[in-house]
Amino acid sequence: MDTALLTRWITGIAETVRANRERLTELDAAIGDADHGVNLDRGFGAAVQALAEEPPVSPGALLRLVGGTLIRRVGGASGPLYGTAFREAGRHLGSLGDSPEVSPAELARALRAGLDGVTRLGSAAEGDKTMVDALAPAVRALESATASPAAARAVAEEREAFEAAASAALAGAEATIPMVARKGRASYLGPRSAGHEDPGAASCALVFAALLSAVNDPGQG
Amino acid sequence: MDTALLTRWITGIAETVRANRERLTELDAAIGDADHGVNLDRGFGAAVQALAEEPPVSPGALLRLVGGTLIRRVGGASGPLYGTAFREAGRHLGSLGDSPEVSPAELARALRAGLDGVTRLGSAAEGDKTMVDALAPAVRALESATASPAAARAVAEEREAFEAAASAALAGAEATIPMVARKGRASYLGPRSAGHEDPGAASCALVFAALLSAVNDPGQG
Amino acid sequence: MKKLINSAETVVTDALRGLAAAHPDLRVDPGGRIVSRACGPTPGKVGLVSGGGSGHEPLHAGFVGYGMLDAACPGEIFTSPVPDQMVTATAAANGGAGVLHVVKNYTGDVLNFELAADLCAEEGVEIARVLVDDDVAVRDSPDTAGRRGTGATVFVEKIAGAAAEGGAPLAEVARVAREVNARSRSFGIALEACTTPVSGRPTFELGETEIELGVGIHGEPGRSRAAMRDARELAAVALDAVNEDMPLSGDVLVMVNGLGGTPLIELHIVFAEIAERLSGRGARVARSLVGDYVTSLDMRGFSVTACLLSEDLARLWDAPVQTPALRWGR
Amino acid sequence: MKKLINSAETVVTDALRGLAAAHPDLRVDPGGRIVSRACGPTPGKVGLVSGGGSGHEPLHAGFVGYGMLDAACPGEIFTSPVPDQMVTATAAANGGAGVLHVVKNYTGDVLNFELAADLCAEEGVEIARVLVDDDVAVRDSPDTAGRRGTGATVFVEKIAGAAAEGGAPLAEVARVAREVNARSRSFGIALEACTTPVSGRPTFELGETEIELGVGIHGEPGRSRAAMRDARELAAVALDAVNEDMPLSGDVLVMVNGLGGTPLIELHIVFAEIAERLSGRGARVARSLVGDYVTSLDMRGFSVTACLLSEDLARLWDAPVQTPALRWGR
Ligand SMILES: Nc1ncnc2c1ncn2[C@@H]1O[C@H](COP(=O)(O)OP(=O)(O)O)[C@@H](O)[C@H]1O
Ligand SMILES: Nc1ncnc2c1ncn2[C@@H]1O[C@H](COP(=O)(O)OP(=O)(O)O)[C@@H](O)[C@H]1O
Ligand SMILES: [Mg+2]
Ligand SMILES: [Mg+2]
Ligand SMILES: [Mg+2]
Ligand SMILES: [Mg+2]
Repeated sequence: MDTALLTRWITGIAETVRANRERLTELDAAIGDADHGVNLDRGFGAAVQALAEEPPVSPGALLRLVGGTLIRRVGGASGPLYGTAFREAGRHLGSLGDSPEVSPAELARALRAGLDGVTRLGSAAEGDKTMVDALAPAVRALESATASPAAARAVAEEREAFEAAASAALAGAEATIPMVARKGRASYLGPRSAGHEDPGAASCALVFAALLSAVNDPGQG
Repeated sequence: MDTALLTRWITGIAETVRANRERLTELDAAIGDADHGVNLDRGFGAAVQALAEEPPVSPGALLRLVGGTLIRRVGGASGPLYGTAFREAGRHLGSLGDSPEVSPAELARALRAGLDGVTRLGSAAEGDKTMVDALAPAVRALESATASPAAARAVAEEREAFEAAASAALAGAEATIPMVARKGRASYLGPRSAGHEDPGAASCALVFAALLSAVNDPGQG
Repeated sequence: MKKLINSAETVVTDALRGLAAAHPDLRVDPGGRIVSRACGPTPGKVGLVSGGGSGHEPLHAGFVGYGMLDAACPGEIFTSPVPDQMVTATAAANGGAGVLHVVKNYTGDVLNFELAADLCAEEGVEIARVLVDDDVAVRDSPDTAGRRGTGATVFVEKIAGAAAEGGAPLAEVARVAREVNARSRSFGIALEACTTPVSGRPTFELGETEIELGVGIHGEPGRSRAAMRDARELAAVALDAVNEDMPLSGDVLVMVNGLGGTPLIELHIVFAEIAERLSGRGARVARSLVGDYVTSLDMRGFSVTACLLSEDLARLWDAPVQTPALRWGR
Repeated sequence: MKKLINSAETVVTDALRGLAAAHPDLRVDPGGRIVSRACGPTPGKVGLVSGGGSGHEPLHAGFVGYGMLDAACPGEIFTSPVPDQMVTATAAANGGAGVLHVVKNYTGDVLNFELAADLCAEEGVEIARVLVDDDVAVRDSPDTAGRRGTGATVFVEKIAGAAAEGGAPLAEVARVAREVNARSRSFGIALEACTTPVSGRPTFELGETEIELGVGIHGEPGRSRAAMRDARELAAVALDAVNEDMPLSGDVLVMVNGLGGTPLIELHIVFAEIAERLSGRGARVARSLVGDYVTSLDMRGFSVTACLLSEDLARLWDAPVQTPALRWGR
């Protein structure tokens, strides 16, 4: 997995976030402040632009650039949290020497570092009705599907790993619907937060869907 | 015509204004500021109370008390104008010696003085879409119907005089509908003021309807 | 209609009770509806009195205090006060040097102040009057009651108040007041009508993309209905209407005024466009106010008022003022 | 939705252009979204910085000036600003004696200010932080993000600003700020939701006789829905919620705050009831604010904030302040 694939991923996130902007904002209107779609649209749009302006030389550098851009451009709760997720993932790869190509298992470990960064910063646990409810199962799915030695796996199996991550994220997002929020703005509503999907979890499912598409798409460059 | 009859008149005005409060306010909402019904309700309510507290000894004193109360309690354009109408009518009777009983012809002349006061203060002419469009024809009708010597007239004819005044006021009020206002708030609307009845003309028609009722009603005291 | 009131009948009294509780430096008579400076009239100073219907807050009671009004008398919602109130307010403002009545040009206000002035004169108080009529949405012709008094009232009260505080005699205070009025013009635009407490319904109905141009401050419909546009275009409509009546150049005092239901962030957006357009015409925003000063209950929309400043007027504008709604320099 | 804007995307920038044009005593960078005193930081004085999402005007930019904030950084509508803005604002406020960050307790604001403080510390600027969390509608428990910061922010910024202006060191300014927050509680009630420029629809729908109790300032629904009542009862609901969390006695600083679409006359009516009810409990309105200070776009409704004053806090409250939205004593 190289910078071309990850660039396709980020571009794909930007596209799907743009397409789902209103839906994410509506979800946030129900239990938050109606800005999540706009926030991420602004952030991932800026990330795509940053990647185009100075294409990073390694997946690690790319993820750090995306993370830094999100932190610098999004604001709100999701800016620092998504920003930290990407930046910590990139930092993990950096600590391993920033090779120009990473394996799915390495990406899984990087995303685990990203998840750790999110929970460290926001101290949300699974069940609190946040993006963590989509992010954590997705990372777990990717980890377990890539746990066997790379040599033993076929390309098809790799795709299945990303499929598993995407469906875990989606299932995690849907599972937030009945939850009563304990973190973020939705927690102000107490029991009234139940019955609505968490916008951050919903956007996280889009992120993993975009990753699957990027893996499936042979790309041009 | 004595203070008992005039007290019934003022009480009748207060009642009909109260009953038509919303209608007058709606008329004022269309081409003014939606307060005419409330203004007159406050004013004539206060006038009835003033009459009860210190019953005046002559029709002239009664009309002056009503006029002064309207001026002191109504505000807006209609307060000084209606107040002046009653006060000047009362002053006219005062200048004649404030007899305890006045003839319909004397009342007509008093109301003419009231009308003159209104046009002096507000400088509206007929056709300007104001209360004058109801007041002036009503006064004219009363004057002409009471022009022949009193001795020659039957009681029935007197009633007809007040009927003529009431229908002249009503016709005058209705005639304001197509007019373009040249005085008061409605004039701000220019051509847009056409198509609506003037609230002050409408209330003036109520005033003369109440006068007719008071004349027709034998009263208790 | 949901309003923070106890009853339609007690709106003015209840609001004055609140004003009294919030401003110990004002003397407020909620029943009699008089607001004056707690310190009483200033001996030897010309007094300034204004009044008019309620529903325009902070006008006028919010402008009572050092450097501005001595007393105000609020009427019922959108209804001119009665002469008795004006007489009482005049007495509360009278420091022995005469009293200026600042009267917005509406038939009701004019007539009641006229009757009041007669009563004051009978009591030996010297009265002068300035009629404020700045609203260019109304043609000043024999076919109308004349232009309405709106935003310029704030300018007149502030600047004449400074002149009075500076010791000018009644004739001079009245002259300055009239000069401010003569140099000021306004135009208002409504996005939504207001709802009076008594009627409980909007005074007119606007569609989702309709606005009303040339509205006054009493919920009456305006000059014409138009299609909604962006802030830049609406600012242009209002400023151009003013400019057409009185070409703007040099130093201008500009107010972008909210009509009661418009958030400050939107007023700042309008003001940005006004300032830019003005400087495009070679004029300059020398002084400004952005906020709710002359409102129309909960109407959504704004008005623009411009006053051509002279050096003298600018100096009087800058003079200290200490009222609930305007404060600076002291 | 009709709003006085040019486009949903440019709301904040356009409003800052207007703020700049209206206030020459502010330095405004509409693109960078920084507002600071035109005179720059005061050498040797502790700097005060605040920031948060836009849509709460005049908060925070309207409180930049002598005796209050040194700099503010407005974010997008209802969206916390980003760390870079906070770092720039901190630099604009830094007179060499350290900078206090006044942060309203929302996840976004907290996280972004945290990241910013790290960056500032890397640059050698001493940073202290006060978290404002006064809204009693939210339970302060591990099951929530903690109480929201709302009206008390104005009190914290004013009083800490006076302490800083008086020469207090950073630790003392931070202590005073925390004390004000600890002594302050708020509760808000909405009659109608607000409409964000981007979504164009009310953030929640209320029926003709429904209201929302315990709303915050971001258009989020409140604690519960209830039936509309008169001003006296609504004032009681809000004051009692505050009093239940922090019993009120002695001298109280009270703010009756409009949420953006509420006319001043209604706020005065609410304030009258609050003042009466307070004195019925043996407490006293020692100081007060009535008006729009911490808004939620065009939301209709009000909030009540009460702060138990000490003599020291009252003195700091009375100290001179010279900002667009609060001015006195100078
Ligand atoms: N403490 C937290 N930990 C993890 N995620 C959080 C936390 N607080 C909020 N979130 C996520 O952020 C999302 C809201 O993001 P956004 O609307 O962009 O920011 P804001 O709440 O500041 O308006 C929530 O739906 C939730 O998934
Ligand atoms: N100059 C005038 N002369 C005669 N009548 C007038 C004049 N101006 C207004 N009116 C009358 O007053 C009525 C309005 O009264 P009202 O609504 O109580 O006062 P306001 O216009 O001050 O709100 C108008 O309908 C009109 O009949
Ligand atoms: Mg949000
Ligand atoms: Mg009227
Ligand atoms: Mg009226
Ligand atoms: Mg937000």
